[in-house]
Amino acid sequence: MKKSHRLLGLFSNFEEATKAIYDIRANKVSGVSVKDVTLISPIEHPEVEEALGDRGVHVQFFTLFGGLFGLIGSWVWISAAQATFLVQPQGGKPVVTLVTNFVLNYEMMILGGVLFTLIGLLVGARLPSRPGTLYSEKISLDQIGILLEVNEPNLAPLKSLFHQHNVVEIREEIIR
Amino acid sequence: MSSLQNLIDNWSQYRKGIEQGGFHHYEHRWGMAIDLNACIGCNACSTACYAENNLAVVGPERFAQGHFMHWLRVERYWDQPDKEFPEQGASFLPMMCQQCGAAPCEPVCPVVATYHTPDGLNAQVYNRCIGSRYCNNNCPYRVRYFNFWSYYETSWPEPLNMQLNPDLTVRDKGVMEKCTFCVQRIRTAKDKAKMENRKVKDGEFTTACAQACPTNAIHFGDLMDPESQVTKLWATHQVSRVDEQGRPRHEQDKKNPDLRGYRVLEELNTDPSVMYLERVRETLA
Amino acid sequence: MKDIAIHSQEKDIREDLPWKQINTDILRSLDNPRRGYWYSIIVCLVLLAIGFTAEVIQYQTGMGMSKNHPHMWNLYIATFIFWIGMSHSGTLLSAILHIVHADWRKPIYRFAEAMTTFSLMTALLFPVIHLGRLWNFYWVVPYIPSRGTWPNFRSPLSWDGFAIMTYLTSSALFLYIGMLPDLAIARDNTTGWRKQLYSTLSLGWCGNDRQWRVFRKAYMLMAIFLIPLAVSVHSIVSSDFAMSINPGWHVTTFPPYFVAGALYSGCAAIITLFILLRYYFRWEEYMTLPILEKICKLTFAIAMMWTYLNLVEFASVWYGHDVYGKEVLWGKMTGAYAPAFWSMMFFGSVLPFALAFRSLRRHIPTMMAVSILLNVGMWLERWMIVSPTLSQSFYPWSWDVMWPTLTSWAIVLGSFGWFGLLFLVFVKIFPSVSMYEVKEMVYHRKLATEKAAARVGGAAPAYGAHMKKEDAV
Amino acid sequence: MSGNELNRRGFLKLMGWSAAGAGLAGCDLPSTVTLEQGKETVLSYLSPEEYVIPGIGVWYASTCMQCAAFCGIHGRVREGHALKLEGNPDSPLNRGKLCQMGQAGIQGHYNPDRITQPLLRKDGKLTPIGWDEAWSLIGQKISNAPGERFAWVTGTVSGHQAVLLAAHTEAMGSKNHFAVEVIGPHVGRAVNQDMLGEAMPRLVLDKAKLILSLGADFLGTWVSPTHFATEYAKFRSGSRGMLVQVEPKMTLTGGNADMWVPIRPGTEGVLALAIANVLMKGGAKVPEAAIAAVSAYEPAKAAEVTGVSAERIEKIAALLKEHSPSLVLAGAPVEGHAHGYQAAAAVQLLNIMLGNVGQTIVSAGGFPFPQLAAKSGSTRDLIAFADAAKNQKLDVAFFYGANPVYSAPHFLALPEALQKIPFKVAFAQFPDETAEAADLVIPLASYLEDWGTHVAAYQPEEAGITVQQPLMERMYNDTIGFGDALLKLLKLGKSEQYAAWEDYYAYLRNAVATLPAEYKAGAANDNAFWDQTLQKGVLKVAAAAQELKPQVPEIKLPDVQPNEGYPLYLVPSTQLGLWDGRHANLPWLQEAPDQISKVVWDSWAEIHPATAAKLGIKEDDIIEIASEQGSIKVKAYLFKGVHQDVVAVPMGQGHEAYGRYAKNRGVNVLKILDPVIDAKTRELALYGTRVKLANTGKNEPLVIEGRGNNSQRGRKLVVTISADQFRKTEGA
Repeated sequence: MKKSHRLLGLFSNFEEATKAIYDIRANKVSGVSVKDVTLISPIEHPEVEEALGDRGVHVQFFTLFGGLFGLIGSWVWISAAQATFLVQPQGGKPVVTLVTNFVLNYEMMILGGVLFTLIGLLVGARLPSRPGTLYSEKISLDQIGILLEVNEPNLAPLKSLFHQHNVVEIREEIIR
Repeated sequence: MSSLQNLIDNWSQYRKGIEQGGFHHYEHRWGMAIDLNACIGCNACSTACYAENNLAVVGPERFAQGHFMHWLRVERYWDQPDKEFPEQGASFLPMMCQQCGAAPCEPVCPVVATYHTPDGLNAQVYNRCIGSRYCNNNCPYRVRYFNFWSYYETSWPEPLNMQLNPDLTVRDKGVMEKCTFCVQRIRTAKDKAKMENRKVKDGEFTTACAQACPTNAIHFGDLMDPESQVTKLWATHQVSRVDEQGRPRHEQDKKNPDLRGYRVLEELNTDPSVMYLERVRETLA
Repeated sequence: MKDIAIHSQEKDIREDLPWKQINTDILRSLDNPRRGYWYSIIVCLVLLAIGFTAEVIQYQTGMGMSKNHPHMWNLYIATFIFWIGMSHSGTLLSAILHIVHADWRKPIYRFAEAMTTFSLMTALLFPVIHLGRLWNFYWVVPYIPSRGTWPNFRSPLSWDGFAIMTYLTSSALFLYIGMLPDLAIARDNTTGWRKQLYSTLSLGWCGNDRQWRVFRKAYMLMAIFLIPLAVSVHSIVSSDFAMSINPGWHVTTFPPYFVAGALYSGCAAIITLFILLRYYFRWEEYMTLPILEKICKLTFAIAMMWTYLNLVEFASVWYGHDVYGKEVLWGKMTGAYAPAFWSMMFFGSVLPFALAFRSLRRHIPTMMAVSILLNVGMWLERWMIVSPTLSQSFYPWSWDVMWPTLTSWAIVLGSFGWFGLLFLVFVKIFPSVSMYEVKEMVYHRKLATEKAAARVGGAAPAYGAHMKKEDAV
Repeated sequence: MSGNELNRRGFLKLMGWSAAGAGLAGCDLPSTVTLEQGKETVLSYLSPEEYVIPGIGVWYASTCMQCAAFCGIHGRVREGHALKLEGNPDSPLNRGKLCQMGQAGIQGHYNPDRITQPLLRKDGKLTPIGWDEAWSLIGQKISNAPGERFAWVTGTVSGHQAVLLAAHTEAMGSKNHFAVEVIGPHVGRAVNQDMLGEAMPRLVLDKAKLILSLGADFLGTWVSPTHFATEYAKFRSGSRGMLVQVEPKMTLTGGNADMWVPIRPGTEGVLALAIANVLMKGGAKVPEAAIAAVSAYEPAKAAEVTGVSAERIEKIAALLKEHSPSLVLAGAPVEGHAHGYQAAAAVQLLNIMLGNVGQTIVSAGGFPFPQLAAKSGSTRDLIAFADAAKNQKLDVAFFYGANPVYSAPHFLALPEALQKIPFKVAFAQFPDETAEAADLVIPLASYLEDWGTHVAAYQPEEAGITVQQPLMERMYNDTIGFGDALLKLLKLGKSEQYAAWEDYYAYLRNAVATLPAEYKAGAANDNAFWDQTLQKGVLKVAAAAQELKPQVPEIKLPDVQPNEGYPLYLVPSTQLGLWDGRHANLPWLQEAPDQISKVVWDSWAEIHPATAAKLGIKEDDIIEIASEQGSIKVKAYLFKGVHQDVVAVPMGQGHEAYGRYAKNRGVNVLKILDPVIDAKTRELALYGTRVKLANTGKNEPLVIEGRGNNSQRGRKLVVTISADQFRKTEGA
């Protein structure tokens, strides 16, 4: 069922922000679950993210695929190319020179891996996107934001929860 | 897809290296035998090569830089450094592209401008050459020559250019070139043989150098033709490119070590198509 | 004694560095560097102009301008290897240090990676410049052929093509991705066209937990890929030589030897640029002496590794009964190239001992000089790999000593101009110190010290020490 | 362009004739060319000749004129261009082979510096004029010149040119025909004539078991190099003859010797006598006349004089004794001294003592057409001409095929002498020094554009007349063949009997047609015979075999006088390439490394390292070589292949004219020769010059091929085995 409001609390104290999330997790506010929480932070923040609980990442599968694709694809491509481009076996070497081809396959594996990792990143992180209207420069400076989508009734209790954890600023908007 | 099919079909063939006799089935295998007992170092061969193959005359300044173009050079060594006089004369060695069976120059070319022809020659494709010069670096005999300049601008002032052999090109700057065993003569002979539908006969043509050589030191012919003079010479001196299994043969395999046949820098396993016969000198007090 | 005591507690970076200041300090590099910066730009432009002119002349008249038989390769290829080498530290070190969580990397890895990318772009020029018919260089690229002609996949030169393109792509991506959060910061703190630029480049990064999580993983994966890649790239470059049959080139130790050399010159270059940036942008706060010391120590270690591999190479030639190889080695040591060879040995193996002395390590001007000399030595090394072998290969008749011509020197100089220009423009447009990671560094170190303090009974402050009171409104 | 069109047509017409005479000796694809087609009469050129097929090379036989050996050649012609010269297999001289000078002949033909029109000296400058003017001028000049004040100065001439030339000289009422040739066995011919009764007996190299050559560079520059090279191959195969070379400077032949012995110049005769002495002790019979001379030279004494150790001398004698028949040759170093004749005689004596005469030296037989035989050039004629000019004995001089101004040493003061000849005409192909000095220059066709017949001075087993036919249409319409020029001159001279022939071609056809029947075996008619002759390129003539009757003159050798002021001997060495300088304008030969020193595009002075060390000379130092006659500055080349008392400088460079490739390059060593002349033959003693060296302190690197290394550095490049092993495995 669709939420009506989007709420962003800015904290400059990381411990407090973490506590706030733990409170949400503990259902201090009815109807607001930790799953709705989006943490926005200026730096990588493993210890705060712990509070959000386990959220999966799937980049590595892209990488794996990319690597394999590069490896096998290039092997087929190069060998087939050699087989069709029949200048004679040079220097007494075979037409299809596996040993040397492997060098190239190795490179192509890495290239594939890297490129697909990039794709994985873009897909997984939903990039490119827009920061959103609630986004504040302060976040890229030194404040942590907690973003939630809630319904009218849960708004007030949530704010008060934020205030308990001395929030610096609260921004909100109505989703339509 | 078709190429993939091709790959699968001929897999075993395409995996044959020279050790397994190679993928290629030769039509001819042009080769030479050069008798250093007969060679007098007179340089006729080299000049004949200039005349036949449109070799550029570079002039003293560029010659000094090493930018000369003689595909066939007659080297002259002094072998008695300790003696007060060179009492046994000089050692002359006509050195041209050895048309190696396992040529180090071939695999290193990034664009396959140098490759192995069905005649067993190392062909140099001027049009394809981009001048990376890797081939020359990898040639142990240093018999490849690079066009450092646009020689045609200076080497054949009118009307000298009228002498240029129309059967082959004049090379421009930036490409590698080398002895071709007078491939244009080979072509003509093969075409002629084809017209008269027969095989090319031994001695019906020869390279410019061999033709000029006053002492017949240079013999040219088809090593695939059992009747050819060259084949016989190779056989007599127990030098051969490959053994029964088609694997490269080495000098060590000579049964009679007294025989004069050898190939220069053979230990590098380049399998040259040119056999030299050792120089001979009296042993005098 | 006393000062040592002080030094011993000296930190890599001030831990009470306010985050706001970090932003402003770093972002300052985008608008007002010292005058020295502009002088450097001019120098680079001049060099580039010289090199370009030389190249035009060479293009018109032919390779005779720069080479002679039997020296089919010389300065260009040597310089090519040199630049490839330069490219090696940046990304490779940054990747390794990232994996092992060595956080002192954070203030310096960005420009190091930039260095990688640009020196690669410089290196790429040389194989092309050195072609006899460079207007056909694209024939090496395996584009779908119209006449069934492919490049020669057997040729180490075409491996170079593959390897370098891969490396360039990957390290450029690594650099870019690592920069995303900073681009976002830049976006939030600029106006006008710059804001446009940064918001496009930052792909609308907002730093939510999903982005950070994926980012962390992807970045790590790339780092993992980059390490073998970097190693493979220089091994492949080394195979241009190792795969040939020439005495002095056909050496099994070449791949590791090249890699070591690469790391070496790379680290030296990092020191140079470190000092330059520190000066250009007044970044004493970030590019601190302790970090410089760390790089110096690393460089020293690698220098010793390089020296060792050198000795191994000589030894293996010495013990093997390879006449040709021995002759080349002996020629190097005693022949026409001896001066170059011995100064390479000096700069490469003796000079680095300067890095072993603390007082020298901390003396900026000395380090500047040393780092540059080290790279001179490494350049000589490359030259000593290429030329002596060619001058004394298998065939005595074609032995010849070759000295580079003015043209080739000019083009080599030009390449330095080109690299310098690219790098300087980069540091002016992009934050060349990673702001977000410096923040992390400061933050985590702070926490660490607090923990330590707490253990000895100090009271932890009420709120995040990373911010001054007045910032909290 | 249209002009060229006409040339092409003209060319086809010409070829029409010669192919109507089927002058072609073969072609790339003979299936497209048959004699039948050739036999047809000339066609209208609206329909081109069928045998001129674009892209198909056709071979025509002709004669090489690069030196006086007159080898037979085949020229490849395609689309009307001569492209490549090869040896003519039918020629008994070179048997299908061709030396590098022959190969380079084509560059003389296409040379960018050829003279393309008549030139007249107007106020000091040679300026183009028309033919009519030229001929009328010649006509008037020679008509009012008294016969004996007219002279021809030529190189070696033979065949029908020689006939016409003689005719013209005679018609002029003159006896002055100076044939100038620097390189050649001038003295040797005289010696042979006196001792064997034949100037040019035939040498049977392959029959000899040992060749002792005293400076005779028979592989390089002696008599008929290509011929001897082919013979040498036989000599070295099978049981493999031994080659011992004794000379002051290593020649190409020396480079191939089994034993190379350096000797003090001018003492070769002594060596010969010493060897004879040893042989005599060994019981060999010595002709009366020589006994005194022979017994005068004990090996020990000879050793002092020659610098060749007594052991060596005895060794050589022993070898000669073991290996019979042998062959002893005397080359330029032997002849080139005031006592050259005596020395050469001493050498010939050895042959007589060893019984080689009749074995390895046999009669060439009398040539059936003496009027065609070669008039071999000599340096005596050069001197004679210089004197004649100096003493104002000449009003008109015609030059052809010789370059006396370049060849004449300073002491002959030829340039000044020439000033005293009022009217000098050069029949020349190139603006060489002599042409530059002439008042009128008649532009000649190249030998590949001209008709002619030639008879080599040295005739091999089957004597023959080699025929020269044009390989292609003239490059320049305003050039004239030498034969045509001679005819024209004769006609100017109102010699009626020549009016019959419109051109030299017609004259030649007639001459060949009028040959005695026995030569025309197998030919249906004169035309057919003409066809055969052109096709073969050589006309075999049976030479009446004779017996050589050796006789020995009295031999007296002077003692060598040391010369304090000028301690060293100058050896003006010769080279298969630039020859006496006539080929310096051929780029291929300039760029072809000297066989021994591998220097290109330059002159150099070969000095023994020991001597150089004494004089403080290093390689590439520019040194001054001074004789009493003058000095030259030349780069030093340290070389162990010269005697310590010798400095050797090759002939050929140092031209002051002669086109872009030759001009101002190197030095002309001939200029500083001392006025030493062989007492008996009046030949210039080329090797008799004494010099001193001074280091100028400057140096400049010589351009040397393979400067990198002269040693094999332990690589297995050229392997040498012993002759015994060779005989064991391959000996016949």
